[in-house]
Amino acid sequence: MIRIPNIPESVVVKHGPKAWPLGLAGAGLLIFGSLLSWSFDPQVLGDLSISFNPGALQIMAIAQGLLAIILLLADKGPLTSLGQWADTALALRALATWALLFMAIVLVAITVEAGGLVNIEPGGWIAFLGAVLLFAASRLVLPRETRDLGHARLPGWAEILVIVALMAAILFGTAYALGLSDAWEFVLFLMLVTGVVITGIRAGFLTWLGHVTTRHKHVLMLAAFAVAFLFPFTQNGSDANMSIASQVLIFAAAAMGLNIVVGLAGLLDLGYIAFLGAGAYVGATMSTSAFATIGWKPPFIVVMLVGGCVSATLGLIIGAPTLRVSGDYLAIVTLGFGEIFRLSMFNLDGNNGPNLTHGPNGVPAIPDLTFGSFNFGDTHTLLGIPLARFSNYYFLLLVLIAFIILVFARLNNSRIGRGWVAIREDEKAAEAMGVNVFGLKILAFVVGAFLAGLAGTIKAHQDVSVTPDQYIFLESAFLLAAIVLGGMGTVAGVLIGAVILKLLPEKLRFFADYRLLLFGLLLVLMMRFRPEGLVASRRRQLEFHEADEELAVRVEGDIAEVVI
Amino acid sequence: MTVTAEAVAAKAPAGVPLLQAEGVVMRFGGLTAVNNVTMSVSEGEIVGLIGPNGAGKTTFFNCLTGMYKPTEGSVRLSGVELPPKPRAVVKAGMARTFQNIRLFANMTALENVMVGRYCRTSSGAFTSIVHGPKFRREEAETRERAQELLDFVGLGKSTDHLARNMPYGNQRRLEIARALATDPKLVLLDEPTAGMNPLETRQASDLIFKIRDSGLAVVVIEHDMRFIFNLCDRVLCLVRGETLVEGTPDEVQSDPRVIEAYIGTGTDDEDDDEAGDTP
Amino acid sequence: MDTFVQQLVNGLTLGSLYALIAVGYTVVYGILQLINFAHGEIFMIGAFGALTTSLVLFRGQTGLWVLPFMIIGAIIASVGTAVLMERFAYRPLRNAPRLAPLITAIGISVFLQELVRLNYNHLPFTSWNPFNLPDAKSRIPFPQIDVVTGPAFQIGGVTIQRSAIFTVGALLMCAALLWYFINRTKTGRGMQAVSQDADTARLMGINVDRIIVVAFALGAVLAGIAGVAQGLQNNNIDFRMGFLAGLKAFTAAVLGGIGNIQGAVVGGLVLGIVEGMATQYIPGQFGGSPWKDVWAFVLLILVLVFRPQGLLGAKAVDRA
Amino acid sequence: MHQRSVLRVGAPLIIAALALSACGSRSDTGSGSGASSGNKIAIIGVMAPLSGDLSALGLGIQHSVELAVKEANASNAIPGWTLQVEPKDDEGKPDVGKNAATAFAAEPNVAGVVGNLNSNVAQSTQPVLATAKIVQVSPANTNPTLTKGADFKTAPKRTYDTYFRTCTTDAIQGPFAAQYMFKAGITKVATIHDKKAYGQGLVEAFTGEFTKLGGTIVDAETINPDDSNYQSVITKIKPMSPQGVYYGGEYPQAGPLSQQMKAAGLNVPLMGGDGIYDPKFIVLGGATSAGDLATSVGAPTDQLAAGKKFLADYAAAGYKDPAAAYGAYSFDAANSIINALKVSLKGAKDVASVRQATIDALGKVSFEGVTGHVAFDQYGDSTSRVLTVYKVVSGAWAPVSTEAFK
Repeated sequence: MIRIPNIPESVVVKHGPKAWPLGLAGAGLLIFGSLLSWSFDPQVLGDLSISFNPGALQIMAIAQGLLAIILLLADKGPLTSLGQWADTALALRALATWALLFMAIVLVAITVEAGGLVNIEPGGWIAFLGAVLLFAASRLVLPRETRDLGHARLPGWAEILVIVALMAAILFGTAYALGLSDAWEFVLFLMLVTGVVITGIRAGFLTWLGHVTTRHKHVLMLAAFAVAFLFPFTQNGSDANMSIASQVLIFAAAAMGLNIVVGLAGLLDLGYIAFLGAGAYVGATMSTSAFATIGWKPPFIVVMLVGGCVSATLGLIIGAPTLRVSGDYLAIVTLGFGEIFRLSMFNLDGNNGPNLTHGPNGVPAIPDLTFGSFNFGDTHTLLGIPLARFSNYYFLLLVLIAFIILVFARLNNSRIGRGWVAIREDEKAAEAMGVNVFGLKILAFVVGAFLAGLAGTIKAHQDVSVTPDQYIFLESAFLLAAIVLGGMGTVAGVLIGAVILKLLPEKLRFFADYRLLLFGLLLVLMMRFRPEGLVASRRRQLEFHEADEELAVRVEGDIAEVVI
Repeated sequence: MTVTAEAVAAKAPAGVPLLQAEGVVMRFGGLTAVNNVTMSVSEGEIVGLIGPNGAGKTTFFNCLTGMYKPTEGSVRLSGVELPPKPRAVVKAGMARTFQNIRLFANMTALENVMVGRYCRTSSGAFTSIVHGPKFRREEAETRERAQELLDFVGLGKSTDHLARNMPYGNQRRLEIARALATDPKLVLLDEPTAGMNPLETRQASDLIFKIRDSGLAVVVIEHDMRFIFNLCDRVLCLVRGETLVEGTPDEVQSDPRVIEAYIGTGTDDEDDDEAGDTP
Repeated sequence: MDTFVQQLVNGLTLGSLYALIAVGYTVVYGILQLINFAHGEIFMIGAFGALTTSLVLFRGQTGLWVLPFMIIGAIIASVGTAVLMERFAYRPLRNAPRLAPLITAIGISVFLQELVRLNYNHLPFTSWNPFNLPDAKSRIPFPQIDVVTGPAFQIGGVTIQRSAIFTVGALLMCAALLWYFINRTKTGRGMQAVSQDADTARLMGINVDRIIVVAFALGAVLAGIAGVAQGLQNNNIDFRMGFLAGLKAFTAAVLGGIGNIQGAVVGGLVLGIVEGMATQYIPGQFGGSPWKDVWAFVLLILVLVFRPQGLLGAKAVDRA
Repeated sequence: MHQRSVLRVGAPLIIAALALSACGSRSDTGSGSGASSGNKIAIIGVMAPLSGDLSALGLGIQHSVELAVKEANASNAIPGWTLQVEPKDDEGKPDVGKNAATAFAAEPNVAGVVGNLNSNVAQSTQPVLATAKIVQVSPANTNPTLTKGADFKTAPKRTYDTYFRTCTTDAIQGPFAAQYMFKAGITKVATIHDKKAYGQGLVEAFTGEFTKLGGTIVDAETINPDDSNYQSVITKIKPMSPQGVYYGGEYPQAGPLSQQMKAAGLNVPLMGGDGIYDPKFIVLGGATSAGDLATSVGAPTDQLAAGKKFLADYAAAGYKDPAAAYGAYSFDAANSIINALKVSLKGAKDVASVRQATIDALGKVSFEGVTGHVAFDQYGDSTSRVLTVYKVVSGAWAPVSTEAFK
């Protein structure tokens, strides 16, 4: 987030009254400019060259302008009833900053893509000027006292409607973003979303939303799953995005399992990918692939359970040293186990040890799953929309994720979850209070490993082949990063982290080579500035900010661990 | 209102003291921190443990509660020998507080006490996930009991406060509530009034009496002589890891050796043995 | 017998390398109780520093006199990286929960690898490469030095490579200098004081921040020398070389007793010999070089579980 | 192109989405203008590692395909059609490769795909493209199971009829090397491989032929490709005093292995397959690599007239990255697809409807490529059996003999 120093008080007082008209003018210009043509070149950025027929980016700019007008009118004008709840001044500042940034990048994009500043038509300049004016105005608006949003209530049906609308927006936003093939458009769309979200945070809308969602937790859950369920139907039979989406789900499932170990029990596991790998190898070697090495071919549901149990057994073995070692040492032990797993899979090829895994070549040609007459490889048509291979796996994985979330949330809100928190807080005291420290740690490993094993068996079929180099240390680090980035111990955080880490590289191909570099940098910066992650569990946030008394007081009201 | 456990373990045979520590020796390398200390506590008794800094009081506590494995000697509760494992000790009916408060700082008061119920509940992972009948029953019981204990120690209104945000005195009370949540027959309090003002100290002694009155035995480590002599039925004075005197408050108070120990050794040991808490 | 001696020599050479790197883990751990997971990358950067020195200043020269310059180049690169890393990544996290520095270390590790891989031979987003440095995306040959990398010595049936002599010699010299530094200099004694009790040392007027920087730098010096040694021995370096070497060196440090400098040296040598012997003497399907890393990690886990204080450590370790 | 479908479903549900529908239709008209002179578009996809440590090879593949397509468009090879190249990065990873393949499968204009570089990536992309009936020609996969199935030695069975390759498999190179070594008077050989399909396959094929000829394999070892120090393996081999070492694997390991072998006093030639036939091998192997041997498929590119022309054209096209090891094969792979499209696209109204015809036509192509004669057998493997042995002479690979494998 860019911080812009505040304008001196005297200037604000002197020019404050001008802010409102100036802001309206800016927003108006932004909208008007966006209706005009931005670029002479119709080839770039999805054609922005036709006046009064705005392209996608222009619509985004108009949306920002409209939002700014709403905020201005809430500050002074017909919408003041809204203004007494929302912190319009702060929101406007955020919005204006991002709008300005948005327009600046648009101009850069046109310049770069079309080759030269000359390609920008007056419309582009007008919109940019509007953004500048809006920005200037926003710096002059004075913040006001607002009422506590905890008391802001709408009728129940309206609140539910808000949740549904929000979920629908997420659904179509995601589908739209995935459909963008141009990296500039994608980045600009992300900027729009970020800008709007930050505006929402500043306005207090998200706080209010937090209250609303706690009031209607089940609606939120249902809506979220409905959205996830509906997603394949927006793809119109194309499997390209579903392939990515199903990978995100597998990654998220594994990350969620790891979150039990790291986020809840507070044990750092650097070899977690081995559990996913164990499941995948079980799935592969017990499949009907010609390369499978195990003769027993039970129904898939049995294979899943076997995979889960094999993983859980490994988890038990890896967890056993927790009796003796803890902290960093444990992390290294798990790292060692991860390497042992990978090397063993690499070596068990008949040359060095029994032939179980075909060594580095892995087990390829794993057939698609079939449940009865339902073959996951086929395209099925539902409601007139064809759903191809990856959509089928997507639905299966969605069920798995739902199950994992259930396990995660329920364990967290039980006696066991309290035990884990106690261990994280003060292991010695927890033990002195009769908490079964060792047992709970082992349990975390076993449950986490079991869930990853389940995901692994599906991954084997979804991926068609299983090879040892899919289960290297870097993958464990990625899983961990998803948790760290999203927020330890929260479900939403992990989902967001998984989406960011798996989706962005696919969409931002021009970063391809710098991806890992940025990933490393991101980890360092996150630990430095926001160690609790984007969606922080309240308690985790406190743990990472031991000295922050203010935060502790602020958080006290809603500590009752809302995991969603 | 009662805080006693509902028949946690079989009642001790008549005549056998509740807690019996015999010949407890604790050596760290060449240093003998506790040397052949014997102590017994009967039901409903409040026993004080005094001694100058570094006398081995907290180390002795750690030996009793299984945090340390005594080099020699045995600890029996209701006649049953306790293994040197904190969890087993708590389960058998002995709970403690810490000299420097060790609450779960980022949990609320209620959650802290609920953790204390851990060893008296047994819902496993499965029933927790499916919200089986056992889970629901135990969860409701745990919550109810925890609230009851908060009321008992006078924190009924701080249920949802974070432990780290609570005032010092209340943290001490919360720690006691957490210990009581394990349904003990005996609680060990390590300097429950350290750093308290006279008013808080009086409230603390009221609370200890209240605990005793509900049928529990209490062992207290304290520096505040007046507090201890008012409170205790019996006092044990440790000096350099050994028992110097044992007797009624009056006896101990008037024993010249105790006075000498306090005056004579007051300066040579600055560190209390809490530092050795995590070896 | 010849084979046994030969594997012993191989093991000692490998072990010396591990030992040189392991000292870095141990010194930092002794003072900060921090596992500097990114130390392996310091070793890698050292090797690249030496390579750069040789290519930029002495391209084509193979005389022995180049070697000291290469070592100096390696040390400058590795120490510079280590000090920057301490200052900007670890220092702000001094009081954070222990998870934070460990994740930071993973981040640094990935970052440094990628930085070398992508930007070794040009500045970011440009193709400016004035010294015509090679592309670091795959293995790069390491410069050969006449006396140090010539044909091997043959003693009976045992082959002793010149680079092996260099590696073992470097370890001996470094160990001696390190001993002198720790026990005979003011800074060294300051380090000992800080590792005993940082707060007390601070009260005694010791600049703890400076000591920590010195610890990082000290580890980096040895890692830089190890980088040169590995380059001379394997004849090639790549941006990935730090990960496995770092992990093995950490194993060595734990094996010897982390926090204990003699332990790191002994641990390194033991680990190297175990690897050599495991390749030769573990019979059946689970023997041979494919499994030697597995045995090394099994050894690590066994040591951590059954003797967490390591071979030479006396104090029980309980770090949460 | 997805955004339109999104909106078709979404519009009834969210009024706001109406606004987006405008841009949905606009961008479609926009992209149509990319084609010139009313020709229809057929896309040839490229799947290769375009980033990461294998990107040098991957970019060579991409540019060689681009060159082939550029030449085809220039000569109007398929009347009424314009070919386009669409590269997608597989990062050398199976799951990323699968995403790329799925994206190709979703595009109706994709006529064929050149790729992948790595056999294990191809294992993941094969079924995806096969389901969509898109032909795939790999310039670099040498794993026999890709074409002949799990029991390729005993019961070969075509796995996916959409999959072809222009390079040869390990089953030919290994015996060819064995024959050469045996003829050169080397009868005691130690083998080492990196356990990957390529290396292991080479060594197995080599061993079979070599022992059949009467030679002895004195020791068989494996290494871990992540390692860079092979001292322990060399120590095991040396007492067996082999006259040569056959290595199955690639140059990043083979170069240092050669150097370390010689430094340890094992002064015998190291021989390998086309995986080590790369200038980098010599750079890594140092001066002592002189005398090391490698086999490679086809006659030397710079000796065939067509090969010389390819290299000259490639240089003239001014691509930033060199053609690298698989450039020539990729060029031939692209041309084999183009040749097949010449047959199948004739009179076709769109690409998607003639995919089966393209598969059939590709099986029958036969032309002189830059690596020699290009044609495929019933499994989809290249029929080219001409191989060349190269030797390191004064710091460069020099061809010593070119023969057809019998």
